[in-house]
Amino acid sequence: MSAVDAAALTAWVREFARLVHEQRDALTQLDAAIGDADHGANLDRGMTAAVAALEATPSDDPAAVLKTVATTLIKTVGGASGPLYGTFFLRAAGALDGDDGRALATAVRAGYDGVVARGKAERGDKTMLDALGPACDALDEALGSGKPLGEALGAAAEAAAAGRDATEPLVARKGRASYLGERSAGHVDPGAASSTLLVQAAATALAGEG
Amino acid sequence: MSAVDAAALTAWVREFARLVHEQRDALTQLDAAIGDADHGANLDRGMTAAVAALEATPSDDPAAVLKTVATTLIKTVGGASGPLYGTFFLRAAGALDGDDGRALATAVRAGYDGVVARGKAERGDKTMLDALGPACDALDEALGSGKPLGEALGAAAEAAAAGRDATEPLVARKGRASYLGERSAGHVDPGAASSTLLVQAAATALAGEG
Amino acid sequence: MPVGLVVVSHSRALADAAVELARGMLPGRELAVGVAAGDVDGGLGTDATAIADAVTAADSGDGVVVLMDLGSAVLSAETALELLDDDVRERVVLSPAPLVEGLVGAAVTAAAGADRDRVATEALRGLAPKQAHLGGPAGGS
Amino acid sequence: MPVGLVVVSHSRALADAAVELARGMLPGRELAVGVAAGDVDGGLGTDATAIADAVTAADSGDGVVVLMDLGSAVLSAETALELLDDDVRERVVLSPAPLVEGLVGAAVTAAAGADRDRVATEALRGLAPKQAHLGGPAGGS
Ligand SMILES: Nc1ncnc2c1ncn2[C@@H]1O[C@H](COP(=O)(O)OP(=O)(O)O)[C@@H](O)[C@H]1O
Ligand SMILES: Nc1ncnc2c1ncn2[C@@H]1O[C@H](COP(=O)(O)OP(=O)(O)O)[C@@H](O)[C@H]1O
Ligand SMILES: [Mg+2]
Ligand SMILES: [Mg+2]
Ligand SMILES: [Mg+2]
Ligand SMILES: [Mg+2]
Repeated sequence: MSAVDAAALTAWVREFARLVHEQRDALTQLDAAIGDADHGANLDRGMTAAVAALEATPSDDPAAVLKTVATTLIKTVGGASGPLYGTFFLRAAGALDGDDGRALATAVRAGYDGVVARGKAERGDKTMLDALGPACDALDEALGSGKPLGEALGAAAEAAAAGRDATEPLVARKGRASYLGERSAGHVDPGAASSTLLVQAAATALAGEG
Repeated sequence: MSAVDAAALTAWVREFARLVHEQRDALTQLDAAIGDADHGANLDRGMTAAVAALEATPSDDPAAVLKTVATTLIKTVGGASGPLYGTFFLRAAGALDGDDGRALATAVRAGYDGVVARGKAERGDKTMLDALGPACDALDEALGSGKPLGEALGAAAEAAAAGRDATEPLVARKGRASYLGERSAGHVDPGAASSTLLVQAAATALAGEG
Repeated sequence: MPVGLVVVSHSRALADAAVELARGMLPGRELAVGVAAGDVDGGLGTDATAIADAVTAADSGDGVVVLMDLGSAVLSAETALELLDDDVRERVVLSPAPLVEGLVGAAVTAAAGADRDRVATEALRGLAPKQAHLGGPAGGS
Repeated sequence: MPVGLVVVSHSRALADAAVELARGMLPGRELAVGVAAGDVDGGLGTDATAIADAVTAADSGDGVVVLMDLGSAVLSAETALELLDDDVRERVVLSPAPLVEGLVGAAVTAAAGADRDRVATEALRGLAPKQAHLGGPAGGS
């Protein structure tokens, strides 16, 4: 049976980068409605750099892969999503212990907790937490009930997408969009949309692992 | 008997400008010790411009003379002494009513009150008030006891100089020098020094008037 | 017309950069922010006549909120009030808000069409998110 | 050695101008202020790795007080703490003070040789003179 090793994590990162690049304009459109119209550009720049960094210094150490992504995003994204996704990957790297689905779930949960600690947002504040949180819960639940990783990640991706869609009516209470107050309602949060891509990328790239 | 008219006030302003220019480096030295080493340069620039403005648009209206000095100082001084001396001349212009010594004293008192209102300092805070305040008091007192204007202005100039000297041991509580806290003690306040020149200029230029 | 905003600073570069930052919060939305900064020669300093001109230009009848850096910028802004016409003066608020954080709060609120008192209130709240995030005014690392 | 200071801003121009203003309060006195501002391309943004580098460079053993503008600058500064060595991190204070007014207060105090807690306290007091002059946080014109 194959494993959630450095190669698998690298594949996940590459798939996320591919999706972000593909959805770049859509993400930026979402940010134009309630932010400063740069989320797609920010994250595409960051993930392109992350893939380049992994190619420049490939590693067999799964934690090192995640750490490289973290520092690259922190350095290159510029906006709020830089330190937030950076913290996600940094904490995930620190928590990664093992190469099975459980280890991945633990790492991802630590990453999520890191975003909570960093951004001090709660679910319902119309942020990336609204997609990442349900995804972590679904992943834990599916693995806990004995589902294989591929299936569990599929459930996580569905939960993320549902959480993303559910941000539409919400009023933003964190980040730049919160300056809009009530006028932020009626639009999907860009960070929730990109986080959904992150989980979907895992479902695609890691389906056969762990 | 001659009067405190536009020509007399212009002579006062010119004499003040001359003294400031002469003492420019000394004033800047004082400011170097407890400020940012620009008071002489600030005020010399301002008073040179004020004299030039009076030459460019001479006026027979005494209040207009003071108003021109006010707006020129406000525009050209740059530092705290700009709005403060500007307010002094602006309020003096507004209060000037008549051309005798009493009218001058009333105008100067209004100017002083304007500096108090603008800067919200008190006597003893190590500012220009420590020279201007005693000068106003001495002027009022001397005129009140029937002294001629020349003598009264002489007394005012002496009071200003004494007030200036008395700022040396004080700790600054207003303006830039207040950032130094206790370390502002042991130096004469530059604004008290320049204010003393203002009163001395009046004693010289207006001695024979009113 | 939105409430006018004027930034008063000793430094032209500081004022311009603060305005650029505030505009960055509002892509695609128009926001006029007046600047009166630097002394007559472009050095560090303030000029009450320039402030009065900027306030007059920024006022479209709904008033102006003025943000200042510190020290003599405040004195100059107050002196500028004396130079204004009475009707304009009554519509001006000199805000004790922090320059940068207050400007961002004020700009976002003004762009949303709020009235002068609301804009001034939001300017004063400009520090709140940073303080809340870092654990209050007494907060540390 | 004085306490180190670092200015974190979305805008390089804003940070540089704020530092210039603070230095203007201290003619003739040396004061090193680190700047970590702008994104990698010089646009508006922050970079936690640059902040971590600036903090490390500013620390001479007596610690560092970091002033930030707002929003993601705060997130990046916090993220920078995670990138620092443990011993340096313990000496860093992320200040909720207003960027410009706090920097001036901190700079004057640091230049006078005060310790880190004192510098951080004075940063927080940076708004006090303006608020007192204009009549408190609720004050108007
Ligand atoms: N405090 C926070 N906690 C969690 N997520 C946040 C927070 N602040 C912002 N975000 C997320 O970041 C996204 C915006 O990212 P981006 O546009 O790249 O940054 P910026 O707002 O600085 O331009 C938002 O859509 C939101 O999901
Ligand atoms: N609030 C105040 N009230 C009265 N006088 C003040 C006040 N603040 C500063 N001053 C005076 O201004 C002088 C400094 O003027 P100047 O050096 O031209 O301005 P700056 O301090 O802006 O460089 C001080 O010496 C003091 O006498
Ligand atoms: Mg954005
Ligand atoms: Mg942005
Ligand atoms: Mg000075
Ligand atoms: Mg000066």
